[in-house]
Amino acid sequence: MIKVETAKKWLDLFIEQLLENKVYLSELDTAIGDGDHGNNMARGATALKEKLAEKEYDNLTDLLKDTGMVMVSKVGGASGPLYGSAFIEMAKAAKNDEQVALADLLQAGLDGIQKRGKAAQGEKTMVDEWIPVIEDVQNNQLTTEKVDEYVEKTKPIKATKGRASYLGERSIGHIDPGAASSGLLFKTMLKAGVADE
Amino acid sequence: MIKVETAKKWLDLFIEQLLENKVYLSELDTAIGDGDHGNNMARGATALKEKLAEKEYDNLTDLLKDTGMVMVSKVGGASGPLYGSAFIEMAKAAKNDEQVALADLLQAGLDGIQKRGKAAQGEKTMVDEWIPVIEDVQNNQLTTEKVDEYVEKTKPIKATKGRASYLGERSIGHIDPGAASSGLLFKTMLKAGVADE
Amino acid sequence: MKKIINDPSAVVDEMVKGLVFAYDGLVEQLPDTNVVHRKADKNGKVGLVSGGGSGHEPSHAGFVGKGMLSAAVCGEVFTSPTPDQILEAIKASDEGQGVFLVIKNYSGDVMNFEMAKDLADMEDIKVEYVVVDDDIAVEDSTYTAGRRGIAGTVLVHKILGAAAEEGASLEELKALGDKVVSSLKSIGLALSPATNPEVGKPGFEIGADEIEFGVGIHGEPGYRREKLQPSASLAEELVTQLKKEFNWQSGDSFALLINGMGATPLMEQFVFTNDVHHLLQKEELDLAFKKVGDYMTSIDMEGISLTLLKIADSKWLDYLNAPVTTIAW
Amino acid sequence: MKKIINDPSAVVDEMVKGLVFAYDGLVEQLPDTNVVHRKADKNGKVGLVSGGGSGHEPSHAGFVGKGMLSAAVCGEVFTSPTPDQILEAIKASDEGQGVFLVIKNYSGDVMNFEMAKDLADMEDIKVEYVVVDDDIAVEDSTYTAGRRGIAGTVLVHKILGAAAEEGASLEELKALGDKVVSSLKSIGLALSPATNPEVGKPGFEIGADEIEFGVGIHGEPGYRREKLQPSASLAEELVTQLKKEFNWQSGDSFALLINGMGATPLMEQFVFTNDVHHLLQKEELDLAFKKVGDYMTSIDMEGISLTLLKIADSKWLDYLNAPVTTIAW
Ligand SMILES: Nc1ncnc2c1ncn2[C@@H]1O[C@H](COP(=O)(O)OP(=O)(O)O)[C@@H](O)[C@H]1O
Ligand SMILES: Nc1ncnc2c1ncn2[C@@H]1O[C@H](COP(=O)(O)OP(=O)(O)O)[C@@H](O)[C@H]1O
Ligand SMILES: [Mg+2]
Ligand SMILES: [Mg+2]
Ligand SMILES: [Mg+2]
Ligand SMILES: [Mg+2]
Repeated sequence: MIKVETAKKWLDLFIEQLLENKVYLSELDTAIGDGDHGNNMARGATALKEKLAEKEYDNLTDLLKDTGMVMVSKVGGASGPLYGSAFIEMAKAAKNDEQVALADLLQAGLDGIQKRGKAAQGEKTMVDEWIPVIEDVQNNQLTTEKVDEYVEKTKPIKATKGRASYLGERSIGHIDPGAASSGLLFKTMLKAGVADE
Repeated sequence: MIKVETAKKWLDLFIEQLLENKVYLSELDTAIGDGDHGNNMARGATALKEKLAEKEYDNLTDLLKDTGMVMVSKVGGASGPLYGSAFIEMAKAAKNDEQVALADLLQAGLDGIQKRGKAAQGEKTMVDEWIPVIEDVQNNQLTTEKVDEYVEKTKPIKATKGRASYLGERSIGHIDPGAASSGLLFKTMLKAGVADE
Repeated sequence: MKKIINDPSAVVDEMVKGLVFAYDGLVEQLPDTNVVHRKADKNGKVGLVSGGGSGHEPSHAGFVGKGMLSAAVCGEVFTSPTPDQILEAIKASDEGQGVFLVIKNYSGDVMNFEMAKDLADMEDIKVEYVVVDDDIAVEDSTYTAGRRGIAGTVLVHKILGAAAEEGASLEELKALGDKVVSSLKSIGLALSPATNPEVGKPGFEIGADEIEFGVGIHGEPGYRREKLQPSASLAEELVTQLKKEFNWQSGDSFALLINGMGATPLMEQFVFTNDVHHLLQKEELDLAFKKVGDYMTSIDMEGISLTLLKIADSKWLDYLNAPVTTIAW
Repeated sequence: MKKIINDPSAVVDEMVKGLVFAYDGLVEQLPDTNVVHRKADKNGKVGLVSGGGSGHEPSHAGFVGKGMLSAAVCGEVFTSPTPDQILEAIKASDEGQGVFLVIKNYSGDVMNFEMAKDLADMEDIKVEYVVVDDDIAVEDSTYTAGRRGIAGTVLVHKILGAAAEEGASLEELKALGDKVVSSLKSIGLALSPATNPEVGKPGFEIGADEIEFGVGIHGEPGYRREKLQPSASLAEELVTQLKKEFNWQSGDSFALLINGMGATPLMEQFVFTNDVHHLLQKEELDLAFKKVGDYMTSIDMEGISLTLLKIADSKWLDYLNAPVTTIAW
């Protein structure tokens, strides 16, 4: 069972990392998108920080749902509805099953992303980060190195979804910014110890 | 008496000089005006060249009048109506007195300029070229060097008429572009031998 | 970055406030949002809402008013607005007959507007939408997010706005919108990039003697770079691309929109218009409606776009010519 | 020089042709001139003619049409038009009651328009005129050519246009014009110079971190250079200068025009508008009419100007708000 305190720690670390990597994420997005992914996520992170400071959470569902709502209403762009849907679907999964396993929780999040964005694996989006990560979580094999490896693996892919798809072949050789921000999500998840529970 | 052939030669040389000095005159105007004096005069010169090629002139009046009309309708800006008025008034003087002396002819031109532009001597305009030139013509003392000297003498003047007046003190130290184009008018007058008749 | 702004991250907020102040007889700002809503009386017509990232002014807030949009949602610069703000626009625009959304085809916009539609459904407001994808610079294949929505969007606002004002139902607007969008094609070019104030530097680099064909309104890459060339050659390239797409016949009727990208003066836009005129004259097209100016800009980008709308129904011309009360039409 | 043009010396010709083609329902070009004349029916009103050097688009051709100008004379770029062209505009605009000219105060413009008036007198057309000199950046003394005419000119077009449409006589227009001009003051600033296509290089040089207050619409030098600063400080400087001139009292009624210089995006214009709003709110002025956008540009200059017109007569507000059919009002 995922404790709400641990999840809270996870989100705090994620917020911290998003703010720290604002320029880096926007630079990745400048290469193959419109250069705002870092700003978008940082805007969400700042709002989420405020939101989470407002009250004490005693259950995972509320924490994830509020996170999802902040993402949806503050991030904007493509990543806002995608991260928003992910957290809202995770909140639903936590509500349906208080004992939900981490892999199932994340799978619910991925389903939210794919339902909203209709991207399959191999289209050079954050989906390419979530799929292998969830597999590793299932097999208890996820490490920080692997998270980074999956981010790196978006490089050779030719984008066929999102703004990067306009570049066609020229999108090859660049990391997908959404995969990189999801990488931060999963590394902070490991750091917070969410996977150990 | 000024022969129409000599006057025609004068205008041909003036046209040539205006076209040759287009960039130079505009550069002078860039320093203290809006940078178009050379273009304005060259536009007029080109049109005048065409006009004068159209017919044979057998009297001074028609030649000067057509020149004035072309100046008025092709040059634009401040210099168009000024040169236009000058030539139209000279045409009138030639009509009233077929034997008109050069100094009187030029004085009529100057009167046209001053009536239209209301500039007195010392306001840093073409008037500062015309006044001493006419005096020299009267005394049979005009030389190319003197024409140039009067152009040069507009440098220290602070402009109080025309666009250069917006610069106030900062107009000091620059040649007045209209005085410079009038300098070309008077040097070509000497070269054509108008003053010798 | 040399701009008349204060805090770069407050640009959209301050801009919306400035706009609403300047045109307070015409529009109002919905509380706690960057939604610009018209003040015109409600008479039970279908609401018409558009919006997207900011930086395309006068789009979309400049087209809010009687005869065009009910509301425009202003996202952050070049960033789709969020569903909660779009929902507020929908709620304010609903006069009982539902609300129609005009969305430009970008992943972010489509997702955020769709989420807003889901939220509106839960509040029992009927919502339909059309996704504008007029930019033929992009290949229309399953390997891209599809064609982008650019300047032609403004003609969609105008036609649907007039139809809505006339009492068209939500279903009629949907049918009309789909038909207009399928008859609408645009293509642009850029001489220089836009600088997003929040980013602080130009969106791409381009040589002092280069132009790029097909650049998007957020600086998305185009299809070809070439040396700078006379306006007549630029016009020829864009007209040729449109001709390939439309396969027009002499006598076909079109609406023409020539759009400046923000920093291109009207002087150049009209010179270009003159060149387009000569080319389309040779094609013997009937240009039944024409408009030139800044309608869908890209902040301070230098460039121009050319839009043609094949007039499939003469009623469209009436809609294009119908009077409006907006800031910028 | 990176511009969408063909032959630099043909820019005005091609621009006028492009404009007239695009808006052929509204305006026509007088044969062998660069005069843009409206197509509206003649009903015996006084004709209203303006014009000047080109490069200030949409001024003045964009304001030709019912309710505003009868005709606009488009000179070469930044160069006053010639008397023969102005005369053609006067002749085409005369409906039997004479023609009123709106001239911006530049030596060249004044001389050419006055010559045209002389020519019109010889053809028995009664002509009166007003010279607009709203630019307070210039000292108003006998040691200059007087204050320049800038963006405020457009408000003069609008008010006189509405009055003429309403049937005001030539004498009434003269009295009204003089009164409006004496109540009208503007001031601008530039971030970057304009490039006249015929000259081929920028009109002045300015550092990447500098702005200049008081620059004229042909790049005439301003009164002070400073480091780039936030929009709110820029607004404060311009408002302070206007306040000194007007010596206004709280409650005084004004029309406000914020004008972009050509390459300054609406985004920045509205941010600046928001700052001006706050400053004028503190002064407790009654801003009875407001307008923001590109009205009197300087080709591709980056910059902005602020115009205030003290409303001496509430009729002026009716005139400002009266409907028009023009390209750009
Ligand atoms: N359809 C999609 N499905 C999944 N992820 C997507 C999709 N479209 C875009 N993304 C992700 O969103 C990221 C870009 O987000 P962001 O820059 O914030 O939004 P925008 O593209 O609207 O500017 C991409 O790097 C990609 O990972
Ligand atoms: N009121 C005036 N009287 C006499 N000459 C004048 C007057 N105003 C301007 N000029 C002359 O005109 C010249 C500028 O001409 P030009 O650049 O062609 O016109 P503009 O100033 O309209 O751009 C000045 O250098 C000056 O000699
Ligand atoms: Mg992005
Ligand atoms: Mg000049
Ligand atoms: Mg974006
Ligand atoms: Mg000039």
